[in-house]
Amino acid sequence: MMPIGHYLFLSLALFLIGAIGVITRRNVIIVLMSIELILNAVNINLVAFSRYFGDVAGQVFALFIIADAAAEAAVGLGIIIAFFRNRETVLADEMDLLKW
Amino acid sequence: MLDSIIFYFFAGIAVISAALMITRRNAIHSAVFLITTLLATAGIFLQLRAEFLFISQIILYVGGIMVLFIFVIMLVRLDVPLPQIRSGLQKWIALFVALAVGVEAGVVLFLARKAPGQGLLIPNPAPAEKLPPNTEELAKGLFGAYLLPFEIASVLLLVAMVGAVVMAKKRTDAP
Amino acid sequence: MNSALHSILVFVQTWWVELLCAVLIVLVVPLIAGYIVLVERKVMADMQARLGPMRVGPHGLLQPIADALKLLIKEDLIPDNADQFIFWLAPVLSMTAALTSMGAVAFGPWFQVARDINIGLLFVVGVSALGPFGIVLGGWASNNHYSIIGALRSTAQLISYETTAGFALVSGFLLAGTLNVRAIVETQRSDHAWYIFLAPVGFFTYLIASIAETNRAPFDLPEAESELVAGYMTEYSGFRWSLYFLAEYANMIVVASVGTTLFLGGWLRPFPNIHWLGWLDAGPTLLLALVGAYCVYRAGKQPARVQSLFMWAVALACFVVAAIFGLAAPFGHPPLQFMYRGLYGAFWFLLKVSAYIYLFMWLRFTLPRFRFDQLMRLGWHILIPLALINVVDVSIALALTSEFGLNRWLAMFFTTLATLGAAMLLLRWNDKYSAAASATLLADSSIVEETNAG
Amino acid sequence: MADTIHENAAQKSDTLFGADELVINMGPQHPSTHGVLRVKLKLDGERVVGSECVIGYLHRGVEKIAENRTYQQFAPYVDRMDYVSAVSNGLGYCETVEKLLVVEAPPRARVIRTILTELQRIASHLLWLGTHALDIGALTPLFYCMREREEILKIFEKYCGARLTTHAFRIGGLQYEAYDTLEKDVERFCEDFERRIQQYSDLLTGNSIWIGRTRNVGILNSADCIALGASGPVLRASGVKWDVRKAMPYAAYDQYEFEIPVGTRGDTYDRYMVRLEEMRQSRLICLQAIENIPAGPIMARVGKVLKPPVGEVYHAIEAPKGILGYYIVSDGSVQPYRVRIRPPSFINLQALDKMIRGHLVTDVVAIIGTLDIVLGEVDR
Repeated sequence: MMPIGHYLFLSLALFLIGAIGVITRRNVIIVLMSIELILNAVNINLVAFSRYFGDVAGQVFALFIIADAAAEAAVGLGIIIAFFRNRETVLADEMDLLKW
Repeated sequence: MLDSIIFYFFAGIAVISAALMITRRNAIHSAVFLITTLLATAGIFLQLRAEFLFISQIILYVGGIMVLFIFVIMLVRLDVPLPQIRSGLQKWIALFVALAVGVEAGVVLFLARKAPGQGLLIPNPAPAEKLPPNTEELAKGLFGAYLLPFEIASVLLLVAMVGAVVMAKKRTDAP
Repeated sequence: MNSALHSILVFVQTWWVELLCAVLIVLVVPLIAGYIVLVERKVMADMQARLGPMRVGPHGLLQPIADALKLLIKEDLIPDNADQFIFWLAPVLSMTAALTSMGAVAFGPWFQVARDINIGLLFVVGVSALGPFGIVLGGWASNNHYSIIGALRSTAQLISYETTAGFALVSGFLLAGTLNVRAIVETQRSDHAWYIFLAPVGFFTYLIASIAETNRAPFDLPEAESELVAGYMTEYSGFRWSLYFLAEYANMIVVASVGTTLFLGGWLRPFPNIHWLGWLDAGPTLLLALVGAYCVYRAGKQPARVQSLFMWAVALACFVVAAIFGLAAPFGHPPLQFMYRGLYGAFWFLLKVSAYIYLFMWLRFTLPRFRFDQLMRLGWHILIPLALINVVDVSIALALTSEFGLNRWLAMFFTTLATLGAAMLLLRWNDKYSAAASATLLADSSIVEETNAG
Repeated sequence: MADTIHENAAQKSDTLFGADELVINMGPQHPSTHGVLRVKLKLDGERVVGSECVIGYLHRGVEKIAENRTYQQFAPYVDRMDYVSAVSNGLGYCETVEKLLVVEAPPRARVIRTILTELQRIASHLLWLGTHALDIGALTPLFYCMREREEILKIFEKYCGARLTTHAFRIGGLQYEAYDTLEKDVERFCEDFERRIQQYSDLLTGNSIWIGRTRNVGILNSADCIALGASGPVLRASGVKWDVRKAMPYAAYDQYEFEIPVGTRGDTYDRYMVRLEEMRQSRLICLQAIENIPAGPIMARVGKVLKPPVGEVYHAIEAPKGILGYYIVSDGSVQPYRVRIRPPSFINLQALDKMIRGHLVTDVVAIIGTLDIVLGEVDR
């Protein structure tokens, strides 16, 4: 069995890539996808710890995170559709109104 | 040994396609690479003997959420490449910050690895053959100790569903 | 490096049976899919008062091979404005998902690739849920309006009906109390009942949802040839097209296998616990011998020498295999008998799967196609609520049985009645709703007319 | 029509997600446009918000050809208009020229003409039913319909040697005497046919998917029908009891009893029911006709060279698809001065845009199918 550090490094890498995506991209959908990636990176940590500590709680929380990701995606995409309908753009820096 | 081959295989795929995902200009390509990352992560879950999570990752994340993403990308016609990277300066700052955080966390992890018991407690995992059936274990956790969070999560999903419908519904009175 | 090689070697040594099964699946499934196409054409021809393919080989038996060759040597076309990468990826994705999901299907007691994963059937369902990506991405990458409409339709359809199929399966899982494929089948043996009899509503909702999931008529809207030319496959030709085609048929096998395993008793013969019906075990042998005899009978009537030779060869093969199994069953050595058990299980399993697929074909040639809104209404207004109610009812029945010691059949009977009552209500409500919906549709169209009038 | 499309593009707020409309080209090579019809559809999602028909891909200039042919020479050309009901086309043309010549075909010829024309009506409706069902996704009725149509085509073949473009009639009567077993063949077909119609009906009429796909789809009410000049089953399905066979009887129709089936709502389902019933009525006409085929000559006395008097004439018959009219102007020479044909498909096709507005793409094929158009006739 490999040391747990491998999983933590992988998770870190994915987390950072996701973070870079969130910061650099203008397209809101890709920003949303980067957030999904970050959540996913967290899941790897949770599952790895769950395996190494022999406690199922980590996996339970990973499931919760997947549920949360689903909720976030649904609402996020709903907002994007609503926004696109009104402003015809999905670029983050053009979303400069707090109302429509 | 086989374990680590599998791990490196999936980890490599995950990192490479994640990097591709945030660099593609076309949103659909990004989505495809995110799917690849998620599938590779599912493979890592399997390697960690989290079978139920493996399949929920595939069914929920890949089969559900990502289909939704692609659906929306097609609906709002985002599939045309846009000038999507922000100004050069921001890119460099982001890279720098990310690298800094990465190096910092990496150093912590590395040191922790060096000194077990002090930085990071790393017990020896149980061998794969002796694990209890994963699905049953998870169910016991989910419907036993974590019943309340489970119910809250279901309410959260319900709220999200209603919210999404309200958001995306075609308004008749809007300008 | 050496140790890596070594561990791979150990892996192969430990898992060679499974690896063999996997290779067999990858090699044989395309062939079987080809022959399902032939059978479909023959069945269709029979229902439509004609003969079907007759030219290639006796009774068109070699037609699938000829078709495959034709498709393989066709020019590989990629439209100019297509997205090359995804255009390439999409059919591969569809095919991979279909074949991978077969990994956990048990074709008989020993023919299964992934035996011990405890997510079992969920793996099959989950991995085959990746198939839609192939369709959606293929439709998008083609850069064709028909394709993209087909792709969008299929996304919506597959998401909706996968939900239904999932809930329908849950009712079966509740009865079995496990997800493991072998355990599900063995529970049905020890329960003395196929689950179709305990959860009929679950089975039929799954049946409908599985037709929709495989994009078969009357739910074949994503590729509706009379509306969208070929839907998402419009721009595909040659080998890529055949990949889609194979994926569709492989998916049919997958959904039929899932239905068979969970509701139709998997590889168990009818009445598996009644011993005087043991002669049914000889079924495969007898059937093979009969096929051989028929081939001998037909061999003399073939117009060409090659054809009659072919018939003789088939007959000979049938007889040899039949003889081996006929002898193996009573006094073969244990390994041979073990093989026989496996094959005879596979026989019943494949028989049930074939019946399931035949039902698909039958429906396809009988029913017209749904319209998209009707399809969605059927899915969301009837099937999903029905499947949900069924899950609740099955759980109630189980609770009644385990907590209050009620007879299981009685409990199931009453809850099924309750579910059917709910179904009636749903249908009635839906009829009202659909009348209102078509009224609004017409009202909308009059608005459109007015705005366009100027 | 181009104007409406431009206007539509302006009002973006009306469409789903505010995106531009999708314009798709249905045809000229599309599996269910019945030949080479091209329909440009403007879609909002899958909803049709505008359409434009493009025709002419099969234009052969039939009317112009007529001006350079003698009257007899032109007769085979009309078979090529509505090529699935060539006999009816021929009947219309021959009767028009007879009217111009002021001759009448002998009674025996008229009865045989009636029989063949009614058989042709059944054949045309069968082909329509099969392809219409195929458009809606039912595969099997097509082959059943083809099976029965084959019987009719065999009768045609026995009678005149041709199956499709028969050129069965001549100006002034018939060229061929009825073959010996014509009555028996027709009778056998008709006896069998009642059961066969029941088969199609079993497959489709009560099927809830079929009803869902056709009820309230493509409604055309009687006022619109009359305004657009629609005729045939399209008109009758909207409740107007107008059939040239009853209103202005030609051939031998005045001798036979038959009903004119009408619909009530004018939707696709009604048109289906009307056509199904028309097949039954045609069968009855055939049965009545073969009971008593008068003896006598089959050809009126017309010369070898036809020189009609100067003048003009219009004559219409009830072809399977609607009113088929011929307008012929004669300048006294052996060739017509001008021939104008009123093809039912062409006129009925006008209703397409009105019928598909607001429906889904899926319904468009059902509506094109229900109009029963033949592009050979639309484009001429």
